[in-house]
Amino acid sequence: MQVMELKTTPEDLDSKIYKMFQLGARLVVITGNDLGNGKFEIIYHFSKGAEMTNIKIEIEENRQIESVTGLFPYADIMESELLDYFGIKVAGAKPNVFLEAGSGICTPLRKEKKPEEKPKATERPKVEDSPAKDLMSVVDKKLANKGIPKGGAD
Amino acid sequence: MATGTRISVVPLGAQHPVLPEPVALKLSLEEEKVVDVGITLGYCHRGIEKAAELNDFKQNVFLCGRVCGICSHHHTTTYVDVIETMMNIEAPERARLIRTIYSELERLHSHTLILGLIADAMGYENLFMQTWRDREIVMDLFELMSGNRVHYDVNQIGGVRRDIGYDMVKKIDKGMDALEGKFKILSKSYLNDPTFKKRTKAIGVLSKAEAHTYGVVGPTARGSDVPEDIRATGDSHYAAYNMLHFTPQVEEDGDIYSRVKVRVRECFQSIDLIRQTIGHMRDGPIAVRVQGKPNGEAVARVEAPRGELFYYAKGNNTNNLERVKIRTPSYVNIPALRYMIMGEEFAEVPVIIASIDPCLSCTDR
Amino acid sequence: MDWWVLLAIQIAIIVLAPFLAAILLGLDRIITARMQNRVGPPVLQVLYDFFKLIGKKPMLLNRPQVIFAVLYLMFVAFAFVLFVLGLDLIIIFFAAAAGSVFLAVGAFTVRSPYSHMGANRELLQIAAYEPVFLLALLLIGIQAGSFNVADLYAVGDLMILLPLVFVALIAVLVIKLQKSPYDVATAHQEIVSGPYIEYSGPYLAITKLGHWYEFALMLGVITLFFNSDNIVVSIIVKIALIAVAMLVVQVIDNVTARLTKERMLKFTATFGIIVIAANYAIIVVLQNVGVI
Amino acid sequence: MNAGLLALLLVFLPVLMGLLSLAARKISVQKAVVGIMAITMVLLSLALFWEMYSTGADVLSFDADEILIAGVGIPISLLIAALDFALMAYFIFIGVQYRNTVVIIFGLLQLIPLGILEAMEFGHTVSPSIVIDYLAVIMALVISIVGSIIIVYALKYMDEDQRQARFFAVMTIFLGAMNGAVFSNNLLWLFFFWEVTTLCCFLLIRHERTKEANESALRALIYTLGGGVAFAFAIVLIFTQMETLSLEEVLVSGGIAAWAIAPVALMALAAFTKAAQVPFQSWLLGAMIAPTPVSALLHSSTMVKLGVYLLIRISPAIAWETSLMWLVASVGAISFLGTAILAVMQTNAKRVLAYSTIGNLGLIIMCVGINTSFAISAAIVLLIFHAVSKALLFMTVGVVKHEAQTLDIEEMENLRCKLPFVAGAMLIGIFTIMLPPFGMFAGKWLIVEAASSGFPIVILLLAIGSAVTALYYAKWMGRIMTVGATCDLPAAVKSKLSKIYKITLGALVACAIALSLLIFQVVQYLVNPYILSVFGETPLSDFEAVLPLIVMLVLFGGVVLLTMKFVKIRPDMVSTSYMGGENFEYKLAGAYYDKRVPDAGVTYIFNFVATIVVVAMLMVALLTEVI
Repeated sequence: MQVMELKTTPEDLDSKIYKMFQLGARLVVITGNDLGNGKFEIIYHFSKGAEMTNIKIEIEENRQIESVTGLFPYADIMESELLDYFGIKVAGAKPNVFLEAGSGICTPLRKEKKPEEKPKATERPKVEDSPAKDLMSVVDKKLANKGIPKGGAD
Repeated sequence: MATGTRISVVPLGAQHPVLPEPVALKLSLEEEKVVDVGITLGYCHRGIEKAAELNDFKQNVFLCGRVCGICSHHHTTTYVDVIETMMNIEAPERARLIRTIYSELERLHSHTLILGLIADAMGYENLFMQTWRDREIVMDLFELMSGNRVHYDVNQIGGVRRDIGYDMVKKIDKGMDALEGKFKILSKSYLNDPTFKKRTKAIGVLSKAEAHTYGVVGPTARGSDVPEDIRATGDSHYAAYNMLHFTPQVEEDGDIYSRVKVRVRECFQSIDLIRQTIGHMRDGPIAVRVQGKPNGEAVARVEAPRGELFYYAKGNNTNNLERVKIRTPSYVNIPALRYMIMGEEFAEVPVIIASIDPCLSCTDR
Repeated sequence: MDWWVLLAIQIAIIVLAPFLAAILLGLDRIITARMQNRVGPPVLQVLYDFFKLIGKKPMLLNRPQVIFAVLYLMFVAFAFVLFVLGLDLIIIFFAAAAGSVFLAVGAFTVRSPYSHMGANRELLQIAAYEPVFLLALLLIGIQAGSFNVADLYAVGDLMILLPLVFVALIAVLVIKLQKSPYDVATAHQEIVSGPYIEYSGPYLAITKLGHWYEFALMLGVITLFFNSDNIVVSIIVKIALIAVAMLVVQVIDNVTARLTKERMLKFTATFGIIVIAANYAIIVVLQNVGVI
Repeated sequence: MNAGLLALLLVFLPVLMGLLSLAARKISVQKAVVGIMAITMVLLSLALFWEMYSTGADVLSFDADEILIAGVGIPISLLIAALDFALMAYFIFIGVQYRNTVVIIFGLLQLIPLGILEAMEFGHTVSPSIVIDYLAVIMALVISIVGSIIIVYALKYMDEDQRQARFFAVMTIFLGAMNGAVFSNNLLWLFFFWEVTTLCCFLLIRHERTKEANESALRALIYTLGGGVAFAFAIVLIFTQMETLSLEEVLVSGGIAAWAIAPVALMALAAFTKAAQVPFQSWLLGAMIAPTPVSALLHSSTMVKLGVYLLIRISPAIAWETSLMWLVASVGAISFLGTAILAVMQTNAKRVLAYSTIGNLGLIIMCVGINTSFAISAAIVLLIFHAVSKALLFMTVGVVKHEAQTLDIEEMENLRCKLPFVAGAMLIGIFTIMLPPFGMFAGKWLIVEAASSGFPIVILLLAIGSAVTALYYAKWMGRIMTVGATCDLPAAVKSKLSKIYKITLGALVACAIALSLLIFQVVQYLVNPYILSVFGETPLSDFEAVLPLIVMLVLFGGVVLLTMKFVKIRPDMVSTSYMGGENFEYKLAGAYYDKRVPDAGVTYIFNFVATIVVVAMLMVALLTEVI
């Protein structure tokens, strides 16, 4: 398996990802990684045939990154995971897909959290239309996807 | 005045007879037609990624086996593969062949399981029972080979922990003959039964373009005419697929029936692959010594029964890993599920769910 | 026969019939299990369940739920009583139909999505099989020249003249027994037993008893198809008819997946009505030719 | 008291009272007048029945020739003829006012034959002019009792209305006209009262004076005036062929005249329009725009009932021609099945009821088509039960609209909790119209028995239709019974209900239950005398046949009451419904199947088929004459 590493900046991320989209690559997953000192690494793993491309960015805590669901609609669940497990803010990502709202567990994959930094359960972003944990409603996604050509290269 | 805007909102899950594992689907129904779907995950969240950071990297093999009960061998294989890649270890050929036998047996056991569940989801109890009875052959082989029916834990970094003896090989061969005979009869029910066809044809369709758009993997993708099979991409130094002859099974229609057909044919393919593998078995070591500590980053992919299984690991030159990321096949198939369900009847929803073979404990880790 | 002996026999039938039906259902479970390579439960498992349910603590969602469960039981039981007393088939039919409707209404009374869906499907089922059932009974009545069950038991040749009606009744029996392919109302993989979902303990037992009465009534209608002056022959053939019907239903159950409610409606209505109409046409032709 | 006088009083008292109430300026006075009239009507109709019963006669005939106004004797025939022309003129005026040519044409089409007829028959007297038989008595009882209860109910319902005076005047005149039509033996009188009901119907639908109301009223007017045209031509044909205007004489003539079938077919057509059978049903659906008491009146005791009354009345004439019987039965059966399917798709309670009315009238018309003594008995029993149950249902729906501001069945959830009395009354209304122990079943059972004497296609339509009927009523019943657990606990809050509502609903509930319990007596004392006089036999005189029904009724009541008494609910027994372990507010929408089979499509198909049948009916009538 050939693996390509590609480091880029958050500003340049969009164009890189769009290139992958144009190539017809498949977004395998988005990996989040706590580098400590309030820095996070986000890796977008792409696959096309036997080749893999990892696009890596590094961001500061609290920096919001753009969503890629416009190009890869199934990335919403991955972005929600970033939000749930790391507290990385992704535009439009719905919270509490993996962790129950109000359960007190939040950002479990962060490293060396100091107790006072731990955000309280009540501070977590609320779902707009609770009581239902209305997470990934298809309809709005469908609307968001309109105008984007379906399918990849072939 | 007839009204068309009356919507019922109905849960399917988290606990529902058709779901083997908890996932909550919130279905908006117009009469019984699904017009919107919401999915909630995380009921089986066990923090395995976090636990993998806390354990020794060698212990993690057993931890990763616990991510999923059905495809535990594939999880350990992928983990072992990612570490071996990171540490530049090559497992001996016999170990790779043994891994292949386990993988393909596991595929048989997973596919027969879900085929039975698909039959059950549409109320075809008889077929379900028959399928699961024949699955026992595979389970018995596992027990024979590893002493366990579900979690075999034969992998270790640098090879496998248990050898397969000559007697076992013969028994596996016999088991494959028995299974093939029985499965030939069963496959007629899956492929030709008129009521089964009525419940599966042109239902839950995911076209080729949509399969690309939603990034599905495994039999779900291959049912939609996407010939994606990690075994066939030459990316298989973890196992012996480059020594075997096979082509990915692909169906064009993208409906439930296609997915079923792909799985049925893959079962026969797996039987064939096991026979080929047995033919390649030569004496030799089953493991190499592992020295040093993992450092750097690596990714690994394996074709699990449900599709591409992906691991990412990052080491920091200690016994503990910095990060292990597990991306299971259901993780990308479940979001696509929403698009398959949209516009279908409520009655078809359980069958559609079963048809992608969702594994929630994998997905939630 | 003295009138009190007759009365005693009738009362015995009325009281014991549902339990005999339950045992038959137990047998059905064993045979199904054997067809599926399983051992299956004991014959009396259905009854064990029933008595266990009766002993449970009553839990309910609201009162009408109970009212309609009892109404369901009472009306199907009453229909069966009328049948045993040998009264008018049409009244029996309507009493039983009312029972089924009460079951659906009972399912509507609770605020539960599955229960409501089940009730809607149950009503659709009623709309599917009721015309067929009613037409079958009408044809039986017209052929025998009387709608009184007592008179029908004196007619010997129904099976010969109305074989297709018997076939239509088996189609109804498949639905009534909640068997594949038309067990849409109680589909547990979809709507978790539908109308029964919110019943528990003794109230579930009530609905079960009602179901047995319904089943017994269906079997009673099937026994109408053969009568002979020789009582032993009569009874043996009647039992054989029931066995044949049950086996056919079982085989159908085991070789089919559940179909959707639309298919159920289309198939039952068209197949049942066409089959009965064909039977009627054949009779008319035969009568005109002068064969009968 | 003299039965003839009673009959005249039943006709003219409401008319006079109506005019009086219009004259009275004060609303309280009006209400008193209307109230007194209602009670008097009930008493008068009961007295009429008693008079018939005590004399033991099947038919009582009277001549009402003159009426004394201010000491001057005026022949009633002349008066009615004059009023009739005035009426026609008014219709044409309406046509001009609304610029509707169809109304004008229909008005003229009635005016011309009427003019010819009046010219031809001038001096011709019909004797007897008033015939009171048991059918007329049954109708009078239904009209007077159910109609009066509805009017009393309207006193409360229309409390805040601006045009109350007019409203009550028209309502009461409506009752008078209905009674007049029922008692008339003179075809011209019958026609006059027939047209008065058309006018009253128009005025009542128009009551709100909105654009929609005007349109609906005009549509109703067009349809029923069209029927009136058919009626007018039928009368002309009858008079030219048989030289008589006495309905009695026509019916006993046995169709000896050369052109006998044509007028019967035309009268059946008139009855179809009046009874809103498919394909003429759209006016009755449009009539839903009127206030609920109007709907109740139109659907239960007046208007549509006049159509089926006429058909039952001329049923001996329908039997003259077998193919006519077939076609009439088919129209009824098609209406029954079509409206049942359409009703399944509706969420609006009033529309469901409207379709159910058409369906039930279809049943009655089917009975008339089958035309055995059995079937006609069934038809009359159905007519009685339907009037009571339908009035009850409409009135409960009206109360729900007032108290809960909704007509939507979907929103009637929790009704049992909010308005227990109304929910109970509604439930009994549905039971009585649908389920075995009660009236409708008796009718259905009779039809099944009767239909088994032939008419296989009718049986088929009936079998499917009755199953579908159960579907939509059960859905409704379930919806009003759907409540959360808190409702059965003592702390539940219930709202108060006006006394007038309670009394009127209670009276109808009592009527419905009493009729069901006394179904055998009803048949024996009301229906059988008429059947005996027409057919010379009474198929329903066997108490044993009805006994299981009464047992079922008792069973039903017993189960409900005992369960209410003995099933005690404690908070610890109450559980929540299965939600798959989730906990969110969910919505429950019913199943209407209207996505698969669109409403308009079904209407179109059934209209198409029914139109063919109606045209065939007229053609058959013509062809039998020509050949």
